[in-house]
Amino acid sequence: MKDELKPRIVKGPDGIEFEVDPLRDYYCEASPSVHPPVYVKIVEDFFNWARSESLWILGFGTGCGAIEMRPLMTPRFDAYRFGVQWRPTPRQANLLMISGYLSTKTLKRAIRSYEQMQSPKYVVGLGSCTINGGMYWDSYNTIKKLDEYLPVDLYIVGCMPRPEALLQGFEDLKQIIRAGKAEGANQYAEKFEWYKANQKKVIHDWDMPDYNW
Amino acid sequence: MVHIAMLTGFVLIAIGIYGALTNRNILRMIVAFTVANTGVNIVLVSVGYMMGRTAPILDAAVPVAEAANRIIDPVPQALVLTAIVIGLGVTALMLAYAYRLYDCRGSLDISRFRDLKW
Amino acid sequence: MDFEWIRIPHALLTLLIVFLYGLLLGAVIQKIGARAGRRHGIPFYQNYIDLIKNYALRTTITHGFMFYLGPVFRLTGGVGLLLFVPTIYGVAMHENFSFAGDLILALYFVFFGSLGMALGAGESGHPYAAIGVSRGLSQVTAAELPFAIAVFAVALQYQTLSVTDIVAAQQGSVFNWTVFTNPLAVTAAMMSFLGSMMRPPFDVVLAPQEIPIGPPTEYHSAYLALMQSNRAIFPIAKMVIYMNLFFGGAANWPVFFLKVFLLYLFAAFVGVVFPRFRVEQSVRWFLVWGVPVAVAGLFWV
Amino acid sequence: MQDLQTRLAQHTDLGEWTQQRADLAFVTVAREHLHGLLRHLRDHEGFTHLVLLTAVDWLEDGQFQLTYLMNNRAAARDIGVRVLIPREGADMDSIHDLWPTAATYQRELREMFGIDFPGSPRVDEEFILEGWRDMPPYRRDFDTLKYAQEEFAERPGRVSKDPETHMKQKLYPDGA
Amino acid sequence: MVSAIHILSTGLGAAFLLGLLPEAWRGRAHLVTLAALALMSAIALSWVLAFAFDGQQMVDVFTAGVSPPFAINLRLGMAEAALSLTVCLSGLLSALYLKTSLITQGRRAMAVLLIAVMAFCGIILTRDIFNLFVFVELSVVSVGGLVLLSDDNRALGAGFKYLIVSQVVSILMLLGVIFLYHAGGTLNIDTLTAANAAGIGTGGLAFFLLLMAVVAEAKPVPANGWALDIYQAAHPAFSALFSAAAGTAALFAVDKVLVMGGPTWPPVVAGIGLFSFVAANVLGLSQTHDRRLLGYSSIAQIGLVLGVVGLKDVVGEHYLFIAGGILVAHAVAKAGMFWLSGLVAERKLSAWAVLRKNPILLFAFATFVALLVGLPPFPGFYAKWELIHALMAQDRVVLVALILLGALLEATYLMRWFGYALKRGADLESVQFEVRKVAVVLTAALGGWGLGYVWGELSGHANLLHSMALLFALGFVVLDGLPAWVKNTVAIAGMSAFFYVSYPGYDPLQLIFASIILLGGAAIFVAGYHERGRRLGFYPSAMLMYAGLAMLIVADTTFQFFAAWEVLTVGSYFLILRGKESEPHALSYIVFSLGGAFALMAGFALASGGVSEFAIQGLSDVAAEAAPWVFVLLAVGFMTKTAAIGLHIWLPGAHAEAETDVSPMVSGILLKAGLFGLFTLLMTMGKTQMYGVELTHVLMWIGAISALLGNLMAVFQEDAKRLLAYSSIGQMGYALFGLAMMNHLGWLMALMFVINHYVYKSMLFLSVGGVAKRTGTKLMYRMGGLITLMPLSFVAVLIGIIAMSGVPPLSGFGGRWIFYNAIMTAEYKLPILIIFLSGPIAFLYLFRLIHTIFLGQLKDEHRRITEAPFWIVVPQMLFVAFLLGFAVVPGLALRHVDAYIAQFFVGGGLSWDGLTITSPFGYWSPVSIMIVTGAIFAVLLAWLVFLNHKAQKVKQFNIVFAAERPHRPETTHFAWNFYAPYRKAFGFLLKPYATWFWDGVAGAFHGVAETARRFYTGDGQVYAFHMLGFVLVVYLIAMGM
Repeated sequence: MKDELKPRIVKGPDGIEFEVDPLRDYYCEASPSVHPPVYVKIVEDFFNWARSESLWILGFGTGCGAIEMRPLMTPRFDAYRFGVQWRPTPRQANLLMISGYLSTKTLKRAIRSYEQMQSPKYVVGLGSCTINGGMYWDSYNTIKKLDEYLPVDLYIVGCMPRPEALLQGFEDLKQIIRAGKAEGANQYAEKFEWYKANQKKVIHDWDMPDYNW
Repeated sequence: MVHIAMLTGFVLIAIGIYGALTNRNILRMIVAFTVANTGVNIVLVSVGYMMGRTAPILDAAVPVAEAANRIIDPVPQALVLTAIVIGLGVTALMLAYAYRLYDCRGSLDISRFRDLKW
Repeated sequence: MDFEWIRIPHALLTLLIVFLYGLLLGAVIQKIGARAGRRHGIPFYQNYIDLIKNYALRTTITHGFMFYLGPVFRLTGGVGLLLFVPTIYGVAMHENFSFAGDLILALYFVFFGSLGMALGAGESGHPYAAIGVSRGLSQVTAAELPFAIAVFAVALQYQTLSVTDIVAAQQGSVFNWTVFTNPLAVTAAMMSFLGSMMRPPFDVVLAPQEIPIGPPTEYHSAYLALMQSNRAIFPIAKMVIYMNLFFGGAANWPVFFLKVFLLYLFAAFVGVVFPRFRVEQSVRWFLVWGVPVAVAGLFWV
Repeated sequence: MQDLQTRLAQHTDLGEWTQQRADLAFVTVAREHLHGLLRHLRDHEGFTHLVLLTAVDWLEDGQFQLTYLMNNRAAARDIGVRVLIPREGADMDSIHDLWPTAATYQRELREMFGIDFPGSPRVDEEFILEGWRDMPPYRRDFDTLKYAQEEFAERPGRVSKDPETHMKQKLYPDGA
Repeated sequence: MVSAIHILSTGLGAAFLLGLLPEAWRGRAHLVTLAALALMSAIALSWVLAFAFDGQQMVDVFTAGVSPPFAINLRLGMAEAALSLTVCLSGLLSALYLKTSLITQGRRAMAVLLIAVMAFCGIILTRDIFNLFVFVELSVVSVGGLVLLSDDNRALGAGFKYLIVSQVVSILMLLGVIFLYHAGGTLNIDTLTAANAAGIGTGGLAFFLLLMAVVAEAKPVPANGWALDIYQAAHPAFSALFSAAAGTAALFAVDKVLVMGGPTWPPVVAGIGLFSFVAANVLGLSQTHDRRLLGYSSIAQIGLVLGVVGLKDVVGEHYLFIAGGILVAHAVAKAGMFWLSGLVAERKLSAWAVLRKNPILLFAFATFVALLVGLPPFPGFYAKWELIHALMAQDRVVLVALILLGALLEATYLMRWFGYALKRGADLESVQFEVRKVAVVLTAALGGWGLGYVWGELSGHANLLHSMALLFALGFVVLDGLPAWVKNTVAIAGMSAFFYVSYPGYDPLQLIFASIILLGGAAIFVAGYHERGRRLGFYPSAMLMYAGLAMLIVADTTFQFFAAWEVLTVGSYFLILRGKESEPHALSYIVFSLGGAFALMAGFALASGGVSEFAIQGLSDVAAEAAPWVFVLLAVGFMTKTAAIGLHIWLPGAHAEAETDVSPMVSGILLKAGLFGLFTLLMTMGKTQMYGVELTHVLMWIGAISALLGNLMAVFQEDAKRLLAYSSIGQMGYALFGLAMMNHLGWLMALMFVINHYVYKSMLFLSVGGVAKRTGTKLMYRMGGLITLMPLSFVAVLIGIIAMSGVPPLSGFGGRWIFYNAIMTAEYKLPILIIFLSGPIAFLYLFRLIHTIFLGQLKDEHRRITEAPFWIVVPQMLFVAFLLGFAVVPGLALRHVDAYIAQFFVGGGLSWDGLTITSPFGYWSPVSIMIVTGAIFAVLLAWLVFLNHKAQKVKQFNIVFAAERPHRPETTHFAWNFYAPYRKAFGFLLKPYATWFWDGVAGAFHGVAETARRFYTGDGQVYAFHMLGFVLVVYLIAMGM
């Protein structure tokens, strides 16, 4: 536990001392809940269509795949055509791209960012590293199976996948969303204990609340 | 005569003041002031003096009726007497001071008493 | 003065038109920007979809009361600004609620939304939000100055503060427009216009790469949707003022669409060409270039 | 570089001198001479830039080799100074007083090899790893494969091949 | 009636009687002494009463039964009687005070004391120059004796120096006497005057010597080193006597002697006196020893009276009133101060903090300081007013400037000292003061008030002590022992009642100001209920300020105006001084305020041409050549109060360091006094030109620059209250600007600012004060995230900043709207640009205020704090309600004012038709704005609530942080140096030029004082030499003239 997270005794302006427990006082402790589709089918379909046509990616590169994402913004590939945009803050993003190998240290950040996104939200794993470890299969510090830790909607294979593959991946993801099958966020909430256990197994210094709102 | 007296008086005043301003010793200063006072008194008397007249004592020699013409102006005389008395008083006080100053510091040097300033 | 209730549906109609046009215009302008970068850019209907998506998100969080009110303030500012100014000259239907106040009301109402938004962003507790507000407010002090002087010049020129009267004074010929009768003031005002449009070179407030989009960092879902709605309405409301003051206003919707588009394009054009200023650079720019021009415009009157 | 060696040899007890290239040489010294030699190189020989500080685990010899690589920008030369220290309870004198950046290298070595540098700033803080609980991972007796298998979930069905044999088979299927 | 000679004979007789008493009867001897002094006082008093009420004529007492020149005569008139009374009373009180010392020293000391008092009276009464010499010498001898009463053995040296100088003086005097006699043939002053002895032969020089001798007794600078040493070393009770009685006697002697000399000499005496006044006050600045400082002050005051004596012809009929006023005020105050110093153990100025242990002594100290500085309602105030007017009537502008400068310097060190006494020395142990001594001091203080009443009666103006408002305020001095809440209730009720009673008499302008002062003041007092205990000193000060303000707005004459101005200045000074860290700021406040007040006085005097009772309306008819100067002086005076830029440096500290509920008073209300003054000035004088420069144009620039720099400086403050204080500078700049536009709407805007600024600044100061109370800091970056803990304070600040920034729909917008309409007809355009620039800058600091305090990250140590005290929140909520109401119906207050202003300008008014307010240029409908905005807001809020009602409430660290998490609240709260980039752009404007300038001025004065006082080397011979040199130099100058 980091010093700044340990409970501490502070003295108020009136001279009375009391305890501040950062994890309790500074972070919301609520657990995520399941938000099933609530509208009638046609409305939900319409929304799913809108969601699929408006993929806002969190600008977060975890590995070498981050390099492969940049060309998507350039004239040659221009992913904006397909309703794909990058947002600088997880609050406004719906799609988390795990772009390549994920060290345990980065995993912690990825989890935090994922949890800060608003549902429905999607996770796409890029490249073999996220699927089975890829060339980092024997690394002491890299996870080998992303869906153990986050609910992955789609994997795009390759080492690394080319931008064309990514574009195709977006189209596939859109299909999934439109079909109403991209319920990763709900899956995460449902199997929250399981995910947390997996996460905590590899992240030894868990220094944040269980769910990062 | 009058002028000589008056001149003497002024010379004494000058000597007295000069002495009081240049001597560092308190007793010498007091003496110098006494000299100056004497000078003042002489001046006083000389101012009241009128050539050829007598002292302003009304007795058989000078009848009251003639007094106005025969005696010199009595007022300065009276003033001098008063002034001498007062001068004596002040001198006595200064001497008393000198005594206590010496008691206090063991010195009569006026420049030793400068702790109050500015 | 008697209030006619029909004004309310009329005003809503204006609002709806402007809202829809604003979303479209935003996308078109973005597309034009993309074309300058040799991309296709987003589809012209993309903003509608984004808006629907944001309304359709299932979860939200809140940081507190003011956080909640921030977007409400923001959109109220945009809608109010639009409705306090007559949109279409000479059409009673689209004079909105301009009876409530004159040009000054509009000028000061601009700040209503910004202030509320800044408060909401502050409540989020995010340092980037505060940094963004700090930058925005710093910049606006200098950016507003040439505009304020230009408005003063125009008001002096026409001896009125009523927007309708100012537009009326510009009718008849293109050369009656303020832009021809007092080009200096209009030049200065257009400089301010750049500063208020949140586009390069004056977009250090949002600075996506640096302080992830500044004030709205924590906003999402419906909050963001409200702010997007405002992004559609507010710039147009502002351009309506510019149009009315400097470019003869609009007597019908096609002219309105055209003038607003051209004004928007102007900002986009400059934005595409120039890189970003730091705060003190833009402050200096407005003071060194904007203010003298505006003062010259003032003495032109 | 020969002249450099000569000059250095005058005041320092130099060990083995390896001339790697015309502008790159390595020299081994005893740990007690290291500090003086580095200072001399920095202050008098123009090797002002500490390029890197790294370690090699000579597991079989029971030694760590520390390599201090320095660059003389004006003369476009590099020199590497090697120091051999015992592997057991490895520690070494800090050189952050010569180059403040060395503290960062030393933190890394502390974390990855377990070599201590007493007095180096923040040397005991985590550097790259977070919450590492095992043996320092760069030590050669650390079995990274075993660790990865125990620690991280695996997707079943993965086949891993030894790259050397695999590529040999692939390129020369007939075994030539 | 008992003959006046018995004043002397009683003293002399008692002194001889004491000699007959047995040595051991010390207590009884003391009683005899007291009885004698009391009898002397009684005789003097009976004569004073006779002169005052029975129309008694001046009497001559012939000692030998024959008339002069054959005998000595004494003369007793009103002046002689009053001064003798002063001397005898100070002797009596000193004797009482000295009880212990006198009894220890025995009857001889008592006899000497009696002789001294007798001698001083003799100096006053006698009409014979030799007799004068005798009394002077008697006083020298007795003073020489009494100096020895001191415990400080340095007094010995001082006494001896005195004797040395006295010897020189007596030589001069005797020579003068005898040659005058020689020239005039008589010793009687009146006969000598009639014979013009000073004009005959050596008579001129003789007269000069005599004059110098008596002037020397008045201790003129620089021939006065001996006197300072005596003041420093002698027993304080003796110093009291020496300062009060000896000074008084010497001055009267000069007055008597001077008539003999003809017209040559009065200017010389005036020069000596005024030089002493200014020089001694400069030198006083660097004094750290209390009694020596009092000595300097004493010399200065006597110098001033000496100057007045020299100016007798100039001041004419008011001579006695003026000279007497200053003299008795000085005598009472200085004696009182010396007595006080006897109660203080240590000699450094800050040691006077011990007086805090006894409110009576503190009250006395305040009284004495006020007496010396010449604050109302004390004699010095009336006297100074008449003096300045009399001088102005003769166009003696330089003298006026010198006197005011000297007075300001004196006020500086006295007020600084008072500040020390009130604020220095944190933990004082309890001290027991001797009741007898306290009684003596209190007698003097009450005497001061009595004199204030007498002088008020004599002044020919309305007696200030008859003013209801002032009496009500002074009543709180008496009530001060009651609990705070009682006094608070009385204050609120009193102010409301006062308003109710006075309400019908006000015109609309006065009504606006009166509402703010009285009702607004009462509203702020509501916050006072949160204070527990007695809150000593708060209510008298606050009520004094309010009394001054209430008197100000109804003042008809310049005198009433000025008196009210001084009263409110003093009250607010005490009020500001109450703050924890406010001592230096209160000092700079009072110095600037008094400087401004003196400018006002000079301006009024110049305007009236020296007529002391002058209607304010008369300002509109000031002669053309004087008008611009009057305008400048008055404007500067008023702008000191509104803290226009350059004169503003007192404000931030004074407002920021004041107590929580004092800040709103001094900011929200007090500043309006300056605006009221400016209103008055511009209403009466209107546009005025100086050398072709339109002065209102200059004011416009000053207003604009104040607005800009005030706002700009507010942006960079870390201290919340300082931020608000600087913002006040900016806001007052706006109001000044509006006034200086000299058009209808400009004035209306200024009035709107008066109302608005009161409301939102009071509210903000209260909220911020409440927050500071809870958090224990005023530094904004140490707060943060308090919105949930202090929601009501937040709402107040929110409404406040919306109103202040001028954003619709709140009332601030009305001000901006009127402003825009006003500038449409303004004659000058350039200053408007500055105003344009400063407008948005307000957003910067306002946002910062609310953000760094209430939004952002809550700190560890503040997690448990609660809403501000109830009674501090109540007035805030009142203000919130008012702001909302005023936003909707501004017409309620403004339309009457609008109509009122219409009488000053042709056209340009507003039309208040229905709900819409219409100007010649535009229109504005507050109700519609409120409704439309409210409706849109409500609809959108409902929409968002519908969408987001299930939002998860998260805590403060649940923010996106580039995938990291915040470290601590302190590092996450972006607050310190909030506008760093802005500083890069505008920082160059923020250099404290004004502070540097005033520091330079203050430094220069202190430097001169520090250097010049080394002139007094402490050597008796040097002092004697000074005396001779002084006489010589004066002679040369006089001959040169």
